[in-house]
Amino acid sequence: MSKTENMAATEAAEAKSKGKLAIYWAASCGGCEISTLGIDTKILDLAAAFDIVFCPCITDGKTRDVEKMADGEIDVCLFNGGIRTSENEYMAQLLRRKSKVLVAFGSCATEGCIPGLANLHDRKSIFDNTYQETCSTDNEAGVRPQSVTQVPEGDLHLPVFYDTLRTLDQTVKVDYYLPGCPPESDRIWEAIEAIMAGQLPPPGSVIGSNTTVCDFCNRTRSEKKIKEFKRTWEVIPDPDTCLLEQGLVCCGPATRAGCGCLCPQVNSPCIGCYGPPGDAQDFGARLMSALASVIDSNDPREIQAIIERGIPDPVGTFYRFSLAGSLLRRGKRPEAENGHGQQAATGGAS
Amino acid sequence: MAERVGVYVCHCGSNIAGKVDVADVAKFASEHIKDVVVARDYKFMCSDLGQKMVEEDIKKEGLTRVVVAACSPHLHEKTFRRACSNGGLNPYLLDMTNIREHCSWVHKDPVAATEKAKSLVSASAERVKFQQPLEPMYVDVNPTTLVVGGGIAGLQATLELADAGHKVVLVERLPSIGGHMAQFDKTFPTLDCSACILTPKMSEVGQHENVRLLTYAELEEVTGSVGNFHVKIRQKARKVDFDLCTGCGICVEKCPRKVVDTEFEAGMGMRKAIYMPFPQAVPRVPVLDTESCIWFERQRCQTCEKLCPTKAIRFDQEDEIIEVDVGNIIIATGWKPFDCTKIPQYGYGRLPNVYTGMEFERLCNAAGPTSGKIVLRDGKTVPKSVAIIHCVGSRDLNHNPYCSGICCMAALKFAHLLIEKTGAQVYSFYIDIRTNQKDYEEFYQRLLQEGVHFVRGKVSEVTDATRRPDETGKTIVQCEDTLTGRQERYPVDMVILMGALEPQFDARELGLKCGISCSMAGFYTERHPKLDPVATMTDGIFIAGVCQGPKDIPASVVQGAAAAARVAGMITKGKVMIEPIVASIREEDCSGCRICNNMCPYNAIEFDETRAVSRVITALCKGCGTCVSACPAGVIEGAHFNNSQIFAEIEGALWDAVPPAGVPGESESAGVSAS
Amino acid sequence: MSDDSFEPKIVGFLCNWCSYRAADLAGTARISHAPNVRIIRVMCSGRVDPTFVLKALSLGADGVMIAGCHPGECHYIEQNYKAMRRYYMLQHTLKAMGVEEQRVQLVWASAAEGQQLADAIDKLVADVKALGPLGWSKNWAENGDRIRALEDIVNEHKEALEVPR
Amino acid sequence: MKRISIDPITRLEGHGRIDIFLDDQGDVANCYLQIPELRGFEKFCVGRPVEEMPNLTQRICGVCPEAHHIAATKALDNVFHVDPPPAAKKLRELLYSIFVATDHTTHFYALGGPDFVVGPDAPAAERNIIGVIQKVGMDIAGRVLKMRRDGHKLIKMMAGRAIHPNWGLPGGVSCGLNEEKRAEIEKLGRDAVEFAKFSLQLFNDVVLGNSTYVDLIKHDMYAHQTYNMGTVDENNHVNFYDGKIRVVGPDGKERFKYDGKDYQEYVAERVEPWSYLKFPYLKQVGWKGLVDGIDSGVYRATPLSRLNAADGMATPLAQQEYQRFYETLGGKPVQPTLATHWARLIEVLYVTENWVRLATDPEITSSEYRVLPTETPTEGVGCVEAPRGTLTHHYVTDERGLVTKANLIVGTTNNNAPICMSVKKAAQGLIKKGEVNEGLLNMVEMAFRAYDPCFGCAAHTLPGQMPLEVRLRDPQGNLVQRLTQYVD
Repeated sequence: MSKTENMAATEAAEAKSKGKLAIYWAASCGGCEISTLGIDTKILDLAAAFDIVFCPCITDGKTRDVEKMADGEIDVCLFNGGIRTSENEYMAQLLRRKSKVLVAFGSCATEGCIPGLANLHDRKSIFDNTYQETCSTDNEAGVRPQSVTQVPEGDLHLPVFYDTLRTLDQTVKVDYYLPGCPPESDRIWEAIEAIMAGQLPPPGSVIGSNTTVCDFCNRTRSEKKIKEFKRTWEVIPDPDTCLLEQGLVCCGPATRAGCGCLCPQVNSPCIGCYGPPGDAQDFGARLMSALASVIDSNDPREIQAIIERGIPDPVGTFYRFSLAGSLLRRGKRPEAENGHGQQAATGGAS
Repeated sequence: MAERVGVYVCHCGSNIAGKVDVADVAKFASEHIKDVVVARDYKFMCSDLGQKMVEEDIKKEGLTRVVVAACSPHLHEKTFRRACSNGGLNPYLLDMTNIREHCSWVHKDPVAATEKAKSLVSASAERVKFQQPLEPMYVDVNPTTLVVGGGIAGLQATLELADAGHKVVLVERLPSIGGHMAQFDKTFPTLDCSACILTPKMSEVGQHENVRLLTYAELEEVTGSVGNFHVKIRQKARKVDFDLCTGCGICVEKCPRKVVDTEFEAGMGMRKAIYMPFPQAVPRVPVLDTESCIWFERQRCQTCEKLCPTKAIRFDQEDEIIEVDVGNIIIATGWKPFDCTKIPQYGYGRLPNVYTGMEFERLCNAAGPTSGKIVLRDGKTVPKSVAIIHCVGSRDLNHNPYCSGICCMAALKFAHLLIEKTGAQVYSFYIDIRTNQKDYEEFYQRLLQEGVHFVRGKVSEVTDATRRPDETGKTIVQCEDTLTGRQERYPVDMVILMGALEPQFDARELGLKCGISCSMAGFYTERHPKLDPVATMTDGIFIAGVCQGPKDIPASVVQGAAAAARVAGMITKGKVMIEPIVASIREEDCSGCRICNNMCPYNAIEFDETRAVSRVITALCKGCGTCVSACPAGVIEGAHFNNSQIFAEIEGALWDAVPPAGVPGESESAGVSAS
Repeated sequence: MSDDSFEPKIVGFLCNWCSYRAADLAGTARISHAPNVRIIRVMCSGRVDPTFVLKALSLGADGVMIAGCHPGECHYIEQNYKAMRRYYMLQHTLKAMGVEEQRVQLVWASAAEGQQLADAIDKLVADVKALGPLGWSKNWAENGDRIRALEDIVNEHKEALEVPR
Repeated sequence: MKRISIDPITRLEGHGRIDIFLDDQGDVANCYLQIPELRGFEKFCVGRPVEEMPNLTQRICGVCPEAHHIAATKALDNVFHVDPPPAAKKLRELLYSIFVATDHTTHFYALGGPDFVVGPDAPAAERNIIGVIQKVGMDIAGRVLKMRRDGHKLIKMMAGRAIHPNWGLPGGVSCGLNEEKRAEIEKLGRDAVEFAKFSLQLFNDVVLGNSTYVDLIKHDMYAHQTYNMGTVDENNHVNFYDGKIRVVGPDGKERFKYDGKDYQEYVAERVEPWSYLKFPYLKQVGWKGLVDGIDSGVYRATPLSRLNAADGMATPLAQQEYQRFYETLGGKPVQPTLATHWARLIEVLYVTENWVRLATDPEITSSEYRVLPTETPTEGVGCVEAPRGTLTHHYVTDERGLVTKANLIVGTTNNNAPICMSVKKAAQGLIKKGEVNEGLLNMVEMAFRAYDPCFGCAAHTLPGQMPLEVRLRDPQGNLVQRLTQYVD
């Protein structure tokens, strides 16, 4: 789009009353914001259509202002990131109240994404690992971060780190979902256009296609019979044949379309960052069922051998992005403990 | 708009009410299950009054869904579906849950039973809300029937249908129809000549205007479904022009090459390279066995070709594929005899005077190699003492656990023939004597009179290693007489092994072609062991004779007729209903990953290359739902068992379990909301 | 941990043709067994989607039974083999999640095997009783300091004075 | 004792909160920068197949995913004891150069730039990328956007995705280049060099041309006498993809030079109870707390540090600019933190030149871009220079290649201590008698912004921000005043 057109669009948009937009990141990596910047020159159309009342990444909007807004004053809030700490949850609840439409923006908010794999552990084991076991850590005193620390000058506060990372809709009511890690810039723009045009699907639905990555894959496919699952480093796949048929665990068949089948185009199997399509309930279950179904054996021993050899890490394979949002949400948790360790012991350790 | 659910809890007299507090269950349903507007308990729901109650409520209370908690849906689902229809409700908006077989009859504690009944009702009620009205589909039935197997069962079925005026295609693997019965000499217990009663049926079939007879042919492929099967049959090359051949037999007579006949003569006699298995063979058209023919061995001879008056010999004849369309299929592929060499301690194949039952049948058959004279393999010695060993490969966990049913009677028949023809001493080694049909026991008594020595015990060994002088030149049967408890050695001239009846070697393969399943043993599985013994789980495919399980001639005939009757019924009806419980693919959402493509054993899923989507051929779908759960995208819908229905059922079943933490935001944020 | 007062809640997915009929037969033959299994009928064990099992566990089931015809005897010829493959795949994953494998059991029972099915049910119930309740949803309940931490943040913001520009 | 709480700091990657304690005179008694989040990647990477690491660990940061992707991929080479073919290494370095150019551009124009282009005390509402666009006009804005657009387009073309690529494998990469793609990379590379030159010109005019800014940069309140860390090639020239890690002292003399795999001998991390982020320091110098000087193990790993740690740049134009840099700022080492912005632009010039060099390498289109590993996986370290500092990935696996131990020292983490010190020093310099205003607080923030910190990466935490707030507390710690910035 040319600059002049941009300006035109800007003026046109300014003519009608501007909406209020908030973009917030909780437990995410910032990729969603970068991908949003990827809408490129359309960022000006966006600025024309909306007052960006809150987007800490690129503007200096303040939570205080959000707190002072009337409930529902924000028209649309794109919320990315999972709920990892009390601060994340506070912001989720605040923005839910202040926003007419709350969009779970990106894989983290939608299904937990990679950080959700932390749900295989709890706060204590994560703290012990990060602040003790890691090889370059120097911590003889066994110090752990504290929610409140007394330093000579006074108290210092840290948000509470939860045992379980939760998705946005496990925390507050979500109106729409925009999946992807990160969502492709084009999809983001399409969603924004839909919002601007008020052409939104029924609440609770995902803004995106219902087909899967295979729909956009040019590789030739035939009936599937799998004798062996291969690791990516074990084989140089043929560029024209379905990766799954070559034994690579490609998540494409179970993954919502939207990226345009990018990874298989560079000869890498899809890793499933767009989550399940349509109203599929549990990404991992879909993939498990599909892969198991085409295992080419009826012998229990052989079947187990094929699975155990080829898929040494089932959770990481089937729930890479969706563990927090899955039916089971997390691995079995040991009896809950306070990972902060002895307050007294470490409180003064600074 | 919310559904209006009616829940009916059956007392089944005291069958259910005796254990389950049915009133409490009904109360639970009305108070705790959302959308339940009527919840009643009643003495006998299946009674006319019970059904009327449902009909009335549908009309008066405007029920949109019905749950009946009673016995197994396998017994009364149809009943209550009808009741719903009568009430003006689509029958598929009913769900039946089983609180009798699965609950009141099997649980001791009334409280626990009642609690379980509640869960089952809850599950059913939650499920039924998601059920959708379905319309059964009807297809026309092709009046032609395919019968596979020309043994007595197949012949019976063929004639029943053909005589009733229906076209039949009969396929037989061997050169002639007749099956094993044609090999027998006499049939028990009446001892009438097997051939005499069989051959009339054979020739009748051979000449019947409604029968298309394809011998020396095998089933190649079956596609389609009930009412409209498309069948490919391989007509093996006879090397003889079927139409030109007059059956004069000169070719057979003049053929210089003789070989042992392992098929019909069970290895006891010879046949020519070009042959008819037996004199009364139908059709009377010989088959040239290329394995043994001199021409095919070294391109010489051609005697038959030269001498054939009608020039019917065709050395260059090839197999051909014959395609037929039929509405129903009757499988009557019979059995194969147990390979007695599998039990080496009985010496078969090693000791000259050990025979199989089938060998002995030929031995004493008037049309057999010895013209019915019972002699040892030297061709002259008449046995003075004979041992008949029962249950060889039957009732034996090392081989076949089942009882072959007919061997006892066959053994008695042999004993009688031996005494009659040779006056030999006959020892019959049995585990139990099973003579449980009309006139069988009488036949047993008769043989006791005739002086057969019955020894109760399992033979441990048959050997030629002599220990006592009186054993020289004899075959010794070693056995513990379990009545006297003593180990005995019986020196005899001849030993007959009553081998088991086993499924045809290719029974499973054929089963797969037709889409019917086999038991562990390899006999075809009937739809219901008692109430539906000749139908299979696959509509339009029936089974008759020993392929369904060991049985004697009368039973085989009965099943042949029964199968024919079932088929005739379908033909007269003209249409067949297909349950609407089938899978369907949302093509607009299908990405053509092709995971589902080899999920279906009925090939009901096809891949549309042009549109790159998979599609379910409804007529072929049996509704198992395997593809539904295989689809990685969840775009395959299983009618009447779709995800939302089953999810709801799971939630209902666990109504009393810990609910997972839902969205905490609303409730917990209360303390956080002010700011 | 074993607790005598603990009555496991178990969901059973039984195929219409073999195992469900086996349960019927168990009834007809009055073969008494544990009342803990709540039976859900599916046409074939091949219809059992891992999602069903996960759903049941997440909704509070302590165990799950999947029952079908014997291998090779499937009413739908070979679909129970697919059930078998999925079962092992699911078990592989559940193990990694920390769900004891005895909680989810695959059982073969022909229509004639009422006794075998009843025994299998009793075994499953005994196994799960020995393991104790699963209570999966408790896994993600945060402990008390979650709410406290949220209130801390609120209070900090509340106590702040407003200063005009 | 009064407390000013900046919660959180803005226009950076990730959470940060600054607590400034004022004594009774209202002068700064102490200052803490807290990082309030943690993700535990090192924990949940355990048990995963090691080949997943490039895909998993890059989710630490969506701003510099390629840094994690490439560092993890290099670690995989070592885990599997496989040496990638030359073409593979060149492809990786090419991708990496494109990435660094794009990422540095983003920081200069979107995060750090506004302070200079729009002005440190301009209204908060204008201190952002849109403000920059309005200030410099659509023509220049267009060039900035094109630079980012081209970078992401090429990364997507080469590695699958613009953000979070799926490309790196032990022994190479999953996909190579054909001539058509190569030609486009070269063409856009030449544009990028022009853009880099332009950006330096812009910096020259806007910043160096403005004596106020120059004074600000040179002002001691933004300076620290710390060690400087960076990766250098065999000629001690700055290198982002590979080489040895070199550390020079506050005196500018080389103190350490080592292979990345030996990092444990040189770097250790402290834990403080008031921050989720650890504090790395030079093990052999020792931890003396948050202080600078030759005896304190505190070091910096930033664009500025890389220039200080090297003897020059490997490409001609960048080398010229390198010399001008030191001439202007008075010889090595240059310690003022704000000079980092300039150093960053010099790096942009270097990587864009390198981009063209690699794009025109005849070997770059070779089909030999991958070899299959044959040995049993064991242990491996992979290092690159992330835009924000030296990045180290370290994995130990079992014989099936499942991770048993993982350790990550991320760019910004290196700078945790110096950032805390810079902020403190700035605060001490700026806040007197408890008087504060918005522009002044932004100047405090400029102290860390120069580091382009990515606390998202740093504590493998999840970025997220709250507004800038100043809270004045009385000696009892009661809050007496809370200043809040407003957006009109």
